[in-house]
Formats: sequence, structure tokens, C-alpha cells
Amino acid sequence: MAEKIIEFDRVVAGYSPSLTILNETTLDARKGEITLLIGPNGAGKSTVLKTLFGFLTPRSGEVRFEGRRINGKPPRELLAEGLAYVPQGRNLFPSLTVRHNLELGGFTLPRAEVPARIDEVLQRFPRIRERLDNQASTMSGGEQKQLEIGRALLLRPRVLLIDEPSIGLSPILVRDVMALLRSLADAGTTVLMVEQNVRTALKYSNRALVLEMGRLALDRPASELLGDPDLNRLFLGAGSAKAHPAPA
Amino acid sequence: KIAGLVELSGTGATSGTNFDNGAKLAAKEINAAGGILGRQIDYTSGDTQSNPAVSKALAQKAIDDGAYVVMGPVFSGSILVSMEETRRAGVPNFTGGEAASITQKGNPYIFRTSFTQAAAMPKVARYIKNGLKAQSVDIMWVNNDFGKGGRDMIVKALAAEGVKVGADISTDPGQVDFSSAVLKAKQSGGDALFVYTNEEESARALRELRKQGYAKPIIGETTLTGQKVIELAGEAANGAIAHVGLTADAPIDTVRKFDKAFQQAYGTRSDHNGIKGYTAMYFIKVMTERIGKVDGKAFAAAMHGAKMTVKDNPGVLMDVTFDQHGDLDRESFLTKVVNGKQVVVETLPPLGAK
Amino acid sequence: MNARVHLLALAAALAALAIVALYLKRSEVYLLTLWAVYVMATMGLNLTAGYAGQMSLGQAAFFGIGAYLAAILLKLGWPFLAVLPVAALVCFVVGLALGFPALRVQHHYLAFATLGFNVLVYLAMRNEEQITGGTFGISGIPRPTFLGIDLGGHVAYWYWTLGSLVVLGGILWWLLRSPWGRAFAALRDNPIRAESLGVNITAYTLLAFAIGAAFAGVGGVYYASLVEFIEPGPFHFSTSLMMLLAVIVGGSGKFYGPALGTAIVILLPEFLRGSSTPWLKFMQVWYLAVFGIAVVALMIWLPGGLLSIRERLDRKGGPQ
Amino acid sequence: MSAAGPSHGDNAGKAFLEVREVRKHYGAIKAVDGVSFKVGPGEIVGVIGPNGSGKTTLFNSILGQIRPTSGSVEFCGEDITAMSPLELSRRGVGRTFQTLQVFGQLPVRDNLIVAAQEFQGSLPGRLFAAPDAGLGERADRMIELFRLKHVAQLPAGRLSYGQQKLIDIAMAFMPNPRLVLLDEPCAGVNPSLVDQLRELLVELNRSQGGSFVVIEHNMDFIMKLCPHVICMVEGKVLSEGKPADVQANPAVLEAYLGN
Amino acid sequence: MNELIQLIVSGTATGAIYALAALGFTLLWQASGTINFAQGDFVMLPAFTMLFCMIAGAPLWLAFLATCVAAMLVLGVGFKKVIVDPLIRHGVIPLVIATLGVSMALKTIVRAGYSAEAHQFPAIFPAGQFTIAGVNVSWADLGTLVLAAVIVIALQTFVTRTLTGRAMQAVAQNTDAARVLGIDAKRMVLYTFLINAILAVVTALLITPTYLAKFDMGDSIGLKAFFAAIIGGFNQTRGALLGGVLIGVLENLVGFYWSPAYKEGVALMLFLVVILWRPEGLLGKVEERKV
Ligand SMILES: Nc1ncnc2c1ncn2[C@@H]1O[C@H](COP(=O)(O)OP(=O)(O)OP(=O)(O)O)[C@@H](O)[C@H]1O
Ligand SMILES: Nc1ncnc2c1ncn2[C@@H]1O[C@H](COP(=O)(O)OP(=O)(O)OP(=O)(O)O)[C@@H](O)[C@H]1O
Ligand SMILES: [Mg+2]
Ligand SMILES: [Mg+2]
Repeated sequence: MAEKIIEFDRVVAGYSPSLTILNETTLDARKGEITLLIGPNGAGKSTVLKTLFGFLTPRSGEVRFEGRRINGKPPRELLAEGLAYVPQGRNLFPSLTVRHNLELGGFTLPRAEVPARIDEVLQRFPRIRERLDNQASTMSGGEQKQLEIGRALLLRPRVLLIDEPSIGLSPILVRDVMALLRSLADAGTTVLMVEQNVRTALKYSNRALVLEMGRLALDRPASELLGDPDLNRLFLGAGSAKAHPAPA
Repeated sequence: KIAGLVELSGTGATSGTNFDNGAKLAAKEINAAGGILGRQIDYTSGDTQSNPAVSKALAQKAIDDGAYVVMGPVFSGSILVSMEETRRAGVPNFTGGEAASITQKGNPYIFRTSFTQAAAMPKVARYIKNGLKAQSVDIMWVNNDFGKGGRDMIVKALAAEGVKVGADISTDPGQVDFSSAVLKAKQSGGDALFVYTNEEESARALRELRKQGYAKPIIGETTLTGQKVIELAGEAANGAIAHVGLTADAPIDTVRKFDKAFQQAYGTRSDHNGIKGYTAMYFIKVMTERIGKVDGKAFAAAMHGAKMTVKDNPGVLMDVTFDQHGDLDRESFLTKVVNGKQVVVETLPPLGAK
Repeated sequence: MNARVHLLALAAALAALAIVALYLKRSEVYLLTLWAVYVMATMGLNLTAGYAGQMSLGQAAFFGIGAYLAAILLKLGWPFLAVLPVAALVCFVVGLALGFPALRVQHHYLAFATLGFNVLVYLAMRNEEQITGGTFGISGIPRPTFLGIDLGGHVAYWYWTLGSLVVLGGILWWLLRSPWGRAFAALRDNPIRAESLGVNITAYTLLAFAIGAAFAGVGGVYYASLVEFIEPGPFHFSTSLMMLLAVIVGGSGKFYGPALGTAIVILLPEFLRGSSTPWLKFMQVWYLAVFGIAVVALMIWLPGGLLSIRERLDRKGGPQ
Repeated sequence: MSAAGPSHGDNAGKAFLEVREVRKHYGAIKAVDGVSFKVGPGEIVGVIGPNGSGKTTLFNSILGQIRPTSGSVEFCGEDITAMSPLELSRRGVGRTFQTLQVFGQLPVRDNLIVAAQEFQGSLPGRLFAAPDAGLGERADRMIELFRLKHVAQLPAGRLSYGQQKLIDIAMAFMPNPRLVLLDEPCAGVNPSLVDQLRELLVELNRSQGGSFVVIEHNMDFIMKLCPHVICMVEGKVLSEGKPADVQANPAVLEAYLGN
Repeated sequence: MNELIQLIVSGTATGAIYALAALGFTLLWQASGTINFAQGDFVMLPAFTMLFCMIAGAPLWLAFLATCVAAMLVLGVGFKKVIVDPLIRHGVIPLVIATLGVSMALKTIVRAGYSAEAHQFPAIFPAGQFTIAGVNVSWADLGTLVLAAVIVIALQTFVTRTLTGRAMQAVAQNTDAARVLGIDAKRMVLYTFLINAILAVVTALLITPTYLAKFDMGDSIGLKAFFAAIIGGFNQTRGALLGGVLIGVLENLVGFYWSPAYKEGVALMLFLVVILWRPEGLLGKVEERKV
């Protein structure tokens, strides 16, 4: 079994004392794998990533990176250790140009390296190149998502945390991005991905973790899960066809 | 027990602080010399924030606390409000306000510590006519109760003397840039310029006048040649002429002594407001000792028509008389700034003595 | 809070305010009345800024408009109860006009636009002498009589003002619990989404300003009659700033926020001024410095104002 | 295939919403470049297209969020070009947003009530209406339907991405609109809820004859839901017709679907 | 004609002063998304500090340098640590309100602790003036204008042309995103306030000879400067210069040709017209698309 790069050990975290979101959550992600985190809306998937990247401090339990405890370590330090994070939702500097958004992605890198890496990203997402000198906020939803993903890749992270990359991307791009993540993983990058586009994501992942109410409910190889009719019913909605009466 | 209502913050902070310091200095001296009728003065001052509503509250509070005499406020707007309270309670009230209307309300408890504008302006107008031989004069004034009141009075006084008013230029409290105002004065071509603004603005106006090469006589009231103005305007103040009711530069022994004591106590020179506060405290002492008891009503009654002289107590600084309205009368001075110093060029007799 | 407990507590507080006046000195009753008068204005500001999210720094202008109208009309012999609706209406209409910039700009731009309006009104008060008495102001404003009862006495006027404050508070309460209140909140949170859901943001923005202005106008009427003299000074924009501070210190968007905040801004300094304890005497000169620092500290610990203490306790230990 | 509502052909000629040659240019960028289409009453139309092909801009132009450079939009025979979102909502046109747009500080339940309250009575009348404007029950049913019951009293801004997305959709349906434009409703929504959402749309369409225009990148959803699909590329309509036909169009495959 | 030119010239000089003060606003806005109500007092404080140094016998240049250091410590590091850091996580409004409190406190401290009076301040430019084509121009006016222009251009370049400058903007626009990218938000904010502190000292140096050192000198400067910043465009550094000069000139013209009584209203009228007609300001760029 591959080395555990990221571990959650009975982590308890939340946004206020009266509301616990992660309830003794225990999970891990392994080197060179895509670990897929799925679950209903509000299960706490994004919260896992936020806790991991230092935006939330666990109330108890331990978050480990390569065996070292990183509870509440600030993002800057994690970044220096090779983690990168693409959050859900708005994540750009709206009045800066696309180019400047990209440049800032390389803020922690040596200056001289940045242009070449930007070029590389632009190759991957040609659409962004056309919009280089536009304000980031004028771009379409999908274009913005491409920019965000590209910006994180600029760092060539050892561990990539990515929250629902498929939101807003066209089918062709979803597949491109997934394939890209796959190739990164194959080259040794550890990927922890949250997705609602489960069917597609499973095809590219090694392992799937199902989160429910802040607890790990299931931990199975992705390929096994894809064929499981039970999960299909639970999470992919097939056959849940009990028609709901429309509210009058 | 004496309460001071003074402008320690807001637009009137400078005047109020001076007034307060003057009063405090006098209280200290009096207390050191045994107090009034053997009783120590308990002087407390409250900040009106230059706000009439607060003045009113403070006046009520002073009365609630059993003040014998109330001093201040200096601002005419505020005194108009607070004097209603002191009147209702029958507590004598000294004010530094110079607006004419204060004593015209028939309030028997209100007394001034300085000339009204109504009393001062005719002296200025007379000087403009006779001393400067000016046919027409431009007026630059600051648009607050002080400036507006003075402007109205000088216009009246000038009309009485037959001097024409040229440009009538209002400026704002706290105004910084006087270039358009000065340009207006230059354009109008009056024979002289009458400047009636607060200290800082006077300094700025003088500087701008100098900058634009204004060559005609510049006359004003007390504020124009005040210590502060000279300090702030520097060179540009030279040549400015002003009528001054009270000045620490007056060539009188008592005033010199006061000046020294004030400087020692506060590190700065007193302006006319400091003298107002100082003398008011001594008025209280002199008059209380004259009536022989601490009784506000009797005090007020005795004040009307009273005459106090330096002989009674050097603290009143100059001989002074009060009339039936509570207005006072005494000598005043014509000063000129020469080489960065205010010099008294003429002592004008009291109005009543002419 | 349970509705009945709430009502009981409110009744008790009001009773206390009413009874205590009988034992207070004249100047203290005056201050209490001044507090009530300012609360009328800050309550309106709380609606505009706290509930509807329209940063307004022009509240003192409406306060002034109400006061000047009252001064002029009362001196003309109008009855107080006729002046009130006129002042409220005039301020309502002017408030509508002030709302227009709010349709174009938001937040700090709006704050300064309204502040600009305040400055203009102030200049007009100072310069339009024929109407406003210029810098000399208007004095001799009478206090009302009501049902034959003379309200000139300080305690009588306090009861009269307190009663009116309760009525105004009731109106605001009603308004906030109606669908209007929710529409104001929607306007504050996300005007774009609100408009696409049929919320007439133009109407509600203008209403938020106009109603807030009307409250201030009413407050102004009571002010003029209380102080019996007005001049432009108290209606300078710095008063607007203080009113905003009062709302925020108390808790903006909290019903009782303005009452608490105004007490701190208006009553506390007077109390300190009045005290003769030595260390409190220090406060007479330094009050504003201490208050300013206290505001900073409050924003650090309780950015939602004093009344947000409960939420604060709940959220402690949340995300950094 | 679950054909919902009257088919496209039946309604040819009596368009409900008609978009004619709408263009929106930003300088050299032609975000929307001459798009025309019709939606009949009770029809469900899907809009697909690569990222940046102008779908959202098209919606914004129709809905008065931005003013189109040229072209016109007609709704029920009335010219609604550049009408404000407010006027459109009054005419029964609702929408959802691609980016999260909820009332962050209002509780979820109030989000839903405020979405419909402005359609009850008059503006002055609402001042005197019941606090929930008589919509409480309806809001509760929506909450149930979208599985938000456990968070109904929380401020909407504190919910997860998917939950907020659901609130946005629920809000659009609260006032029983005649036409709803949905911009990527499934993005971030759990697959099982996606299915439920589709059923809900079908149900609303059948029972109340509501019309929908749906932008989606979830092809499964579009194929099952929409009898008529438009594919936009570079601001223009590339292909239009039955979903299967559009899907099979080589140009669409090349630009959008891949393979 | 001559007087028109004179009015414009002296208005431009006053305007340069407004511009300098306005610069602080645009900087803080672009780089931390806040409005500093105490900005005017940030100018007042160095003015007094320099005054103190000079009273203690230091020559002006030394006083200036010492004050720069002090300002960076107090208005830069101190302000950031004590006020901005704990407040920024609550969003912008509490911070803005806190600056109101700071403004009050600073004024009171200077007034109660030192003096309520105005104090003279030496000018750095020679006192003289020269006349061209019948128009009087003082060296001070010219110097202020030139210096203001230089500072504006330098700052503009820094904020928009350097990576650090853009990182500062990034923090203001989306702090979380900046953190995700490893941008040290706190340090960027610190830079902002350090620059602002220096700016305040320079502004104080240039304007105090005219404004005089007084505890409330910041009030009128602050307000005018804010209006100038908005008129020029809040997200454009060079907007401050345009806005400032525009106000200065217009005030003079109105004061002369119409009535000085409403002179103070000029900045306001102009401001109202601008925000209603072009809310982003004359040089400002339109901010982001909304949906
Ligand atoms: N900023 C916040 N403040 C308070 N509560 C929050 C906040 N963000 C999320 N929550 C709560 O935490 C829970 C989990 O949220 P999280 O964003 O982790 O869900 P998720 O699994 O990512 O869901 P989704 O698939 O919808 O993105 C939700 O119930 C939500 O109400
Ligand atoms: N205000 C604007 N200024 C400049 N370009 C703009 C503006 N708004 C949109 N665009 C451009 O127009 C194009 C269409 O954007 P739009 O949001 O309509 O795309 P979309 O089809 O919705 O894409 P997606 O599927 O990614 O959401 C984009 O390339 C975008 O960059
Ligand atoms: Mg999530
Ligand atoms: Mg889109």
C-alpha cells in the first residue's frame, strides 16, 4: 500500500462551538493516488479540505502531513511544503487582469521561473490566453475555474487539494482536467479531490471516501464502487424516482 | 462655588480654553489670598463642546449643583440658550459673548466681560473715517455668529459715519485658501479693508493679502492683531491695525502683571478671552465683598450701574462700569503690528466718557 | 427571547425610566429627555443603515430639518401635534430625494454622498438667514401643551417625550416584523438577487431612507422644543457621525441597539463630567480619547455592537 | 426519453419567449453574437456550449441584467428588451444564477419567503400583512423538498456550496413563475438531488405548464430533461434541435463534448 | 482674464495639497479595501511630532527623518498590529468604524495632552514668490505641486507595476484567495500602512505651513481629500491628483465669481455630480462584472 501522505485522526472541527461539522473524522490520502471524497451536500467535504489547509483549526484530533502534525498550520507554510489548494467558490482577484492573477499564483516561486510556468499553463488552457489582459471577473464561470486550476498547477505541488473542479466546466474540459490529474498522480502527486460529478470522477480515481454528516461512511477502491449497484442507488440517484408533488 | 461653562472642544476651543485658564488663574490667586469673604472659590468648568444643547444641560447642572455665579459660555449661540436657565434660577451669569442681542433680552442676570460689537464697532468706524480718511471700505468676515454679528454692526456703524461699503466678502470658519477672497478685495478697490475673522483665518488672510501685494490699510477688531495671529502670520501681520478692547499688550501695569502671571502658569500668552475670564472672577470677588454676602440675587441687583476700579482690586485690571443691561464700558486701545509686535498706538476713552 | 419575558422586561424598563425622573435633578431629567430625543433619530438610522444596509451619514441633517421646521412653525403658533406630521412628512420627502444616490452607489460612496448632503443642509441653515436666523439661530421656541396639560415643566416634557418614543418604537417594531422588514434585509444582503425576485429595490431603498429620515425629523421637533433654541451647530455632520457610532456601538440591526448606543454616546459623557471622583474628573478632558479607544476595542471584540454579545459567545473558537 | 410537456413542434408559431438576433459585444469580444430562438408555452429548452460561449451573457441580456448591444426579446407578445429584472419578475420570469446568490444573513426559510412575498398584495398592503406573508407553509414544503430542513434556521451564507445552490433554485420556484431561466442548476449539487431536481422540473412543467430554459454542462440531465436543445459556440447558435441530434452533430462533439 | 489665471494657479496649488492627502485614501483602498477616517489625523500627528522635534532643537530635516521613523512605528506597524490585524477578519465596516474611534482619540489626545491652539510650522520651500504674466506664484505652491505629482506617479507605478504592489491589491480583493496562494496578507497590509505612514509625514511637511498645526487640522483635509479621491477615481492613484486639483480650482472660481458662502459646498457638488454620473470616478476603472 502506498505511503499515507495525509491523515485525519479523529478530527473534530466546526465553524462555531455549538456546531460540530467534522465529528471524529478519520481518513487518509496516499501518495500517487487520486483520493475521491464524495457525499451529500453539506456533509463536510469542503470542511475537510479547509481544515487540512489551515483555514480551520481542529478542536481535537490530529491532522498529519507526511506523518507530521499540521493542525492549524498557516497556508503559507503548507504551501512551502508542497501542498496546493483549489477551493470551492470565488477564488480570484476580480479587478486584476487574468495575467496578474496567474503571476500571483507564482508568488512563492523564484521570479525567473514564473513566465515559463505560466506559458505551460496557458498551453493547457488556451481559452485563458485569449483573455490574458481582461479583468478576471469578466470571464465566464468556466473560464474562471480554468484559471483557478491553472494557477494552482503553476506551483507543481506534491499534494493537490481540489474542491469540485468540475463545477462550471464543459464535459470536454472535465475529462481533460480529470485526465490531467490522473497523469499528475501517476507521476507521484497526491491528489485529494472532492467531487459531485461522481460517475466521471470515479473513473479517474484510485480510492473513494464517502463522507456523511462529518464522518467517514465508506472507504472503497473507486473501481469497485463504480460497479456497486447499492451506491448507485444511494449516491447517483438511479431509481430514487419517487415523484415529488410540486408545491402548489 | 462658581461654575464655568466653556468651549473646550469644537469650534470655540481656543476662546473657551483661554477664558477658562483666565478664570482658573484668578481663582487660584484669590484663593491664595484668602478667598472671598473668607470662603475658598470652588471653580469647576464643563465643556460645552461648542454645542448649545450641551451648554443648556451644563447650565442646568451648574444650577442643580448650587452654583453661585456661572461663567461663560463664550459663544454667543450657546449663551443665548444657557442664559435662559440661569435667569430662571436667578443665578448671575458672566459671558464672554460679544453679540449685541445677549443683553437686549432684558435678562437681569447676564453680565458681559467685554465690549459688545455694538460698542466696539462705532469706535472702529470712527477711526476708519477720521484716522484713515477712507471713503469706502471692503469687509471680509467669517461666517459664524461672531463674524456675522460684527459684520452687521460695522456696516451699521460705517453707514452712520457715511463711509461706503465696497465688497462684502464672507469666508468660512477654518478656511485655508483666501486667494479668491483677497482677489475680490483687490478688485473692489475700496480705500481700506476691514477684516473680521477668527485668529487662524486672520493669519491666513493676512498672508494671502501680503502675497497678492495688497497695499491698502488693513483694519480689524481685537482678533486681527492678537498674539496668535502675529505668531502665525509672521511678517505678513506687520502694518495691521486693530481696535482692541482688552489686550495683554496694554501699557498698563496691572495688565502687564497679569500677562506675566498667565505666561508663567500656562506657558502661552493670554488673548482677550483670558483677560475676560480673569477679570470676571475678580468682578465676582469685588462685588461679593461689596454686598457682604454670597447671594446671587443681591449680587445681580448690585451689579447694575456698578463701577469697579483698579483701586478696589488690581485684579479687575482696568476701571470698568456696568450699565442697566449688564453691558460694560471701559477704555480701549488702538493697536498696530510693528515688526512682529503689537503696539498700542492710541488709548481710546470709554464710550460713556466721550 | 420569549415574547412574554421580553414584554415584561420592556414594561419594567419603561416604568423605571418614568419613576426615576421624579427623583432626579432638573439637569438629569433634561439629559434623559435629550437621550430620548436622540434615540428617535438613531432608531431611524438603525433602520436605514442597520436593517437596510444603506450607510447614511446624513441623519443629523434630517434632525435639523425637523428642528428648524418645528422652530419656525411653533413660533408661528402652530400646535405641536400639527407640526409633528408636517416635519415627518417633509423629512420623508427629502429622505426620498437623498435615497437617489443610493440607487447608484453603495457603502462608503453612499456614506460620503449622504455626508455631503448633510454639509449642504448645514450650509443652507447657516447662510439662508431670512429663514433660519443664520448663525444666530432661533430662540424662544415654546414647549407644547397636550389636552390642556402644560408640558413646559421638565418632568412633564420627559413623560411626553418618553411616551412618544414608545409609540415610535412600536411603529418601527411593527414595520420590521412585517414583510417589509425582510425585504429591507434582502436589499442589504444581495440587491441583485432581490431584484430578480420581484423586490422593488428602488422603492425599498428610498423607503429605507425616507422612513429613517422621518424618524429623525420627529426627533428634531422634540429637540427644538426641548432646548428651546436652535442654531446650525448641532446639525453639523459630526453629529451624524456620532449618531452612526451610537447605532454601531449599541448594535446595528438590533432593535434596542440605538437606545443603548445613544445612552453611551450622550449620557455617559455627561455622567462622567458630573462626577467629582478624581479619576473620573480626568475623563472630563479625556473622555473622547477614551471613548475613541473604547470604540476600537469594541470593534475588535464585538464588531456587531454591545448587543451582539450573545452571538459572539456562540461564535468564539470559530475560524480565524 | 421523458418527454415533458407539449412538444416543440406543437407550439411553433405561438412563441412564449422569443429572442431575436441578440448581440452583446464587449469591445472586440463578441460574447453573444446574434442569437435567436423561441420557447413555446410549457416548453423546456436546454442550452449547452463550451465555456465562454456566451450562455450566461445571453441569459443576462434576456433578463435585463445587462443591456444587449442589439437585438430584441419578446415575452408573451410584449417587447421586454432591456426591461429591468424587476419588471421581468413581475411578468412571471424567474431565474437562478451561475454564481452563488443568496441572502447570506437571512435564515434559509426567510430566503424562501422573501422570494415570493413581493407577489402577495400591494406594497403598502404588505406592511400590514402577516410576518410570513402567508408563505410559511409553502416555504417549509420547499425546504423539505430540497432536504434543507436541518439547516432551515441557519443564515444561508453559512451553508455549503451545494446547499446554497439549492436555495437559489428553490427561491426561483417560490413565486410560481411562468418561465424560469436556470444557469447551471446542477453544478455542485449531489447526483441524487440532481435526479430529484429533474423530476421536480418535469412535474412543475406538467402540472402548471411552466416553461424552462436550462444551461447545463451535465449532459445526462439535459438529455433526459429537454426535448429541445440549443448549442452555442463563440456567441452563435451552432446547432439546434432534438437532444440526440445535437449530441450527434460532429461540430458539437468537436467543440463541446469531445470524444 | 488675469484674475482668472490667478485663481486657477492658486487653486491648483491648494488642489495639490488635497491631492497629497487624497493619495493616502486611494492607497489604503487599493491595498487594503478600507477607508481610514483617521487619515486626516494621520497627517496631524506627524505635524506635531515634527514640531516637537524642532522645539527640542532639531533642524527641520532631522525632525522630518525622526518623524518618518516614528510614524512608521506608530502609524505603520502600531496601527496595523493593534487595529488592523484584529479587525480585518470581521470585514471592512468594523475597521472603518474603528478608524472613526481612532480619529476621535488622536484629536483628543493632542488637544488635551498638548494644546488646542494652532501652531506655526516652518516651510520647506523658500518664502518668496515670482510673477509671470501678472500672476503671482509662490515657490511653496510650485514646490507642493511638483512634489505631489512626483509622489503620485511613483506610487501609481509601485502599486500597479510591481508584483508586490499587485499582491497588496490582491489581498484587498480576496484575502482568502491570497492566503491560498501563500501571499502573506499581514505583511502586505503592513507594507501598505508603512507607505501610508511615510505619505502622511510628507503630506504633513508640505501642508502644515499653510494649514498650521492644530489638533483638528485633519478634519477639513480629510474630508476634502476623500472627495478628491472619489472624484478622481478611488481605484486609480493618479485620480487623486486630478480630483484634488479640480476641487482646488473650482473652489476658487466659485468663491470669486459666485459666493464664498457656498465655497465649501463646491467639493461636495462636484462629488455628487461625479458619483451620480460616473460612480467609478473620472479616471477610475469600472469594477468587476457582478453576475
Ligand atoms: N462559513 C461557515 N459558517 C458556518 N457553518 C458553515 C460554514 N461553511 C459551512 N458550514 C456548515 O458546515 C457544513 C458542511 O459544509 P461543507 O461546505 O463542508 O459541505 P460540503 O460537504 O462541502 O457540501 P457541498 O457538496 O454542498 O459543497 C454545512 O452544513 C454548513 O452548514
Ligand atoms: N463584462 C465583460 N467584459 C469582457 N468580456 C466579457 C464580459 N462578460 C463576459 N465576457 C466574455 O464573454 C464570454 C462569454 O461569457 P459567458 O459568461 O456568457 O460564458 P458562458 O457561456 O456562460 O460560459 P460558462 O459555461 O463558462 O459559464 C466570455 O469569454 C467572457 O470572457
Ligand atoms: Mg463543498
Ligand atoms: Mg456561464
